[in-house]
Amino acid sequence: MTSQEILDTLKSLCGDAVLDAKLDVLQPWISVEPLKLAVVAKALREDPRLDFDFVMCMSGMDHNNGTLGAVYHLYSMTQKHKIVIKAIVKNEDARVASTAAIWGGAEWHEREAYDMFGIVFEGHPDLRRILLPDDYPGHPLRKDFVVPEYYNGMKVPY
Amino acid sequence: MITEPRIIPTPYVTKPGAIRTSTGKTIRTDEMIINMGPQHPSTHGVLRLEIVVDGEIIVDVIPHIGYLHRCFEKHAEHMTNYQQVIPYCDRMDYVASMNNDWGFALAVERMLKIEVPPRVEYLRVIMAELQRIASHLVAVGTFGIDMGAFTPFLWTFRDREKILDLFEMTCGARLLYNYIWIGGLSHDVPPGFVEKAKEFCSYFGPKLKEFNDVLTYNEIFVRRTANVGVLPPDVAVNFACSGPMLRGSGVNFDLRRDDPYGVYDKFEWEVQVGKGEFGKVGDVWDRFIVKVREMEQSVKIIEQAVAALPEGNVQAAIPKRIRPDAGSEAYVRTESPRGELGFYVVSDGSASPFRVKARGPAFVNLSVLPEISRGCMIADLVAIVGSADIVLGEVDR
Amino acid sequence: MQEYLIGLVGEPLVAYVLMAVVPLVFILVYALVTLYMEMKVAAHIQDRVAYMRTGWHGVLQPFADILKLLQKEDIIPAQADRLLFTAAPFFVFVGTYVGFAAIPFSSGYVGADLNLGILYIVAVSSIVVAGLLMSGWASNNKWALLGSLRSAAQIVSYEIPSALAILVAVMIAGSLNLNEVSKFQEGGIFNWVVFGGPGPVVTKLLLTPFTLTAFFVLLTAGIAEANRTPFDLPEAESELVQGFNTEYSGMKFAMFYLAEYANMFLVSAITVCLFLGGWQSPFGSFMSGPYWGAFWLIAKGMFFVFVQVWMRWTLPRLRVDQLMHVSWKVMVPFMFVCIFAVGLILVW
Amino acid sequence: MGLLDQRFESSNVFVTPLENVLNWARLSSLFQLQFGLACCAIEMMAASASHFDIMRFGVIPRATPRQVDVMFVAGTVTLKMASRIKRLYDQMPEPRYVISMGSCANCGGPYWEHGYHVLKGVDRVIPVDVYVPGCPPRPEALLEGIIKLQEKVRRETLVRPKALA
Repeated sequence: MTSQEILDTLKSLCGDAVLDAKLDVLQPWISVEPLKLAVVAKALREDPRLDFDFVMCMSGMDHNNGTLGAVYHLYSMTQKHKIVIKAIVKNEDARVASTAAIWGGAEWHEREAYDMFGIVFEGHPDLRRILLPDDYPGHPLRKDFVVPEYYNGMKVPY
Repeated sequence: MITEPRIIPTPYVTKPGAIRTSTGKTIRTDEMIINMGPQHPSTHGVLRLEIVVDGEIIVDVIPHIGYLHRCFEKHAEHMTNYQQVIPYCDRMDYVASMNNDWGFALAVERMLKIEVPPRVEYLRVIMAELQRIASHLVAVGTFGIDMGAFTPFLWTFRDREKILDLFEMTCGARLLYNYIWIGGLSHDVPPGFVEKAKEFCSYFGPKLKEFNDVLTYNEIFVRRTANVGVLPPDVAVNFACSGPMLRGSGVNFDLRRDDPYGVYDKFEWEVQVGKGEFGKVGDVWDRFIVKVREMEQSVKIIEQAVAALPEGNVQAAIPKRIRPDAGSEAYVRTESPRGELGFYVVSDGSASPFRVKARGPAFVNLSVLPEISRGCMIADLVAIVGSADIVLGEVDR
Repeated sequence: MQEYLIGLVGEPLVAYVLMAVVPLVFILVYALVTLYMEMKVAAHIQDRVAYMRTGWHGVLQPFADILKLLQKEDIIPAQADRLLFTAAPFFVFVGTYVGFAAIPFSSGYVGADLNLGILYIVAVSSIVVAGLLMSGWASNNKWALLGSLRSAAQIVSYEIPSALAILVAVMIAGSLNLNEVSKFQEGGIFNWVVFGGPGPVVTKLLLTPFTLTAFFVLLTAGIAEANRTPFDLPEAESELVQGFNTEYSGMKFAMFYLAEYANMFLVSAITVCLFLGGWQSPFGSFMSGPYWGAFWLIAKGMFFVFVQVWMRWTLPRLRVDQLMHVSWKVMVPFMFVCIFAVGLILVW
Repeated sequence: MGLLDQRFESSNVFVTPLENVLNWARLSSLFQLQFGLACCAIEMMAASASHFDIMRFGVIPRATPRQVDVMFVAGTVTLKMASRIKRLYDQMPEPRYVISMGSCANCGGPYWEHGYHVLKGVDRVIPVDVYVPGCPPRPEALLEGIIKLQEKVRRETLVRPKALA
């Protein structure tokens, strides 16, 4: 399927969730409503024409303009097509619906995005920090992150 | 004064169980939580597994990672140019540096739409395949240690030294090379490289047979690994497993063939999949044998690539200051020895990347561990972790 | 030798102590040699050289190891059971050491010439199990606990096939005294129990398949009792860190090490005494006598120690359930068949 | 504290040979904690493999900290790992030594500037005897580090320091 067909199919399945799309770039992407991401994911996974069963990558983003993003790179092992799904949220209300129940592979990626950017994935089964210690201050990949001077009595900066 | 970190307990409550004896009495048993790692001989680095066991049977596994989180993505954002990110890619998956360099370089090249000269493509394939053999040698060797056989590990490291010699004569480094650059290579291979590479190919075949004799087809080894940690294909795809982990489950998927990059389409080689020769498809032995057979295939590719190595430049014409267009982004995936290695690079038009996300194959492959290790024994867990071939540098980045 | 010593020193008690010291000295010397040998054999299997810096080709390395372990701080973990923690290594070592009492090193020397020698060895080696359980429990470490439980299960299970295999030799030799069993196998290599013992050729030919089986079972079960690869589950490094000795440091750890090496020789010596002629020369009366006897027993014993080392650096390790499977479902039925057949042949 | 350490008030004709023998034993039998952190761990494994064979120096890997003499801190020490390393060090019996292998363990290495989760040098949590530079150090460099450590051990004394007398 071409990306235009994917967009059309997705719109027909859950048109109210699709916000924006850009198809004339290197890797076409579709932007969706953050809190309806789970619905979109279910459609993408279960519709036999789309059949996106493989989460290549899921990244958090800080756009440095007061918004955060969750970017899903999806691939279909059967249909051999790719698409990028973006969910953009405000810094102060960073809530995205979790897709961990649909794609097992997204579970740890979402934990990582929570750890690094503070994006809360609603409905995630086990949303704890994954890489950093539980009591680490702040979310380090946010652009406004300041390195703490001390962590548990250990000096952090050089 | 260094204080202990505050830890949020994992959401697991041990449940009392009961064993019914032959006389009809019940004996109450308790589950026990054991911490395996971060310092444990078979966690391959600093992985910590919180395992809940009932006797020797594993009830649940909770992996804790991040003991080697070295802030790769933060460093990538703060470098003054794209080229400076490459050494950090080296250090990400330190057992397969060449493949990591290639992954990042390819991502930036796709963003800039650069075509690299043919000699570069061939040399990259040669380096990547040599690195794949070296990486798989570490994987199968340390897996031998996990199974209690120490000698195969030393044999594989002996053969790995031959590959490291080749790398050393190329770029002077043994482990972290910084050899594959954006738009080309740091420099050409030295004279005599081709002969030595051919010599290695002919040296390696008999050694691999020797290794198979002592470990792969050993009766004890086969019994330890067959039917253990079976990963069904649908679970493997759902958890986005890749590389030998996915192919071991019988899914015929290799990015070198299915999402082509480099010049892999010019060579004769086959994708190896697990066939369940001694047990169910997708068991530990299948994942192991896929790695061993991939080494044979890599030797085949190297032989062909060395024979067809074209002359020419080793650096494409690239702008002095690499500045992809603002807002342009690329997710490029390559087949590292552990599986799908992806780099998601976003540019804001400046000379340094706006965001780099590395998708480590080992990170994703590890996330399936709790699914496949429930109900097995502690010794099996060690086998499963070993067969997943994790490199903590890449899991934690 | 006992009478000679009593005559020499006059006092029986001193003579007994001297008698008892002989195996101890032997164990210490043997452990040093085997420590060195193990690493060098391993190195040759693995294409390297191992110890090179202490003396000629590193021959002084075992001394350095022991001297260093002597200097190490002796740690008892805060939450450990101090009494049991301290006692455990001694139990393990003593359990092995007392087994040496009944081994006839030559026709002239046997520590205690017991009528029930082999039965005594089988009995006292159970003390080792108690020691291992104590070490695992007292360490208050989960890996140690798992390791000690594994080793208890393993040793108890493998005592059954080994006892049955011993029974085969005992039936043929007609004695439980190891010295008597050794004497019984006089007259060269083909009179050894492994080839059916001295007797008519037909009996020998009929017995040989069963005695060979019993011999291999005894050797394998012995390796399992000594916790060596492929049965080294109690201290399985890649699974249980160091198993039961995880929390032990310094000399207490050295005691475990010593006991392991002593046990390796003990199981080899039992096998040799029962099946391979003990101190008998393989060439009949040529090169025999009390001194040659000691040479032959130690040489044969060391050969099987070497075999254990060789196996350790070649084979992977079994899993717990497979270990139990081998003992209960393979070895024990095989041995029952052997005993039955041997009994039948002997009666006939 | 090991046996006899600092038990003598002054050096004399008996103490010196004893010192020599005991130090010889210590330096030629250095059991190593089998424990790697990052890239350097691969070079550490290469050093213990056939080609470089660290066992020539009497270095044997042991899996438990209770039985080791020397810990190679081979790789980047992160904040999450630092407290674990300190605990491992505390579990080692005296006399104990630490070799810091690689730039990361020495000073943070390439992660010194933006490493928000990297400890800039393991010597901020445990004392280090020998620093081996390199990123990663070659196995030969690690062997050199062991020789340096042996030189250090050779100079150790059983005599109590003057300040403590």
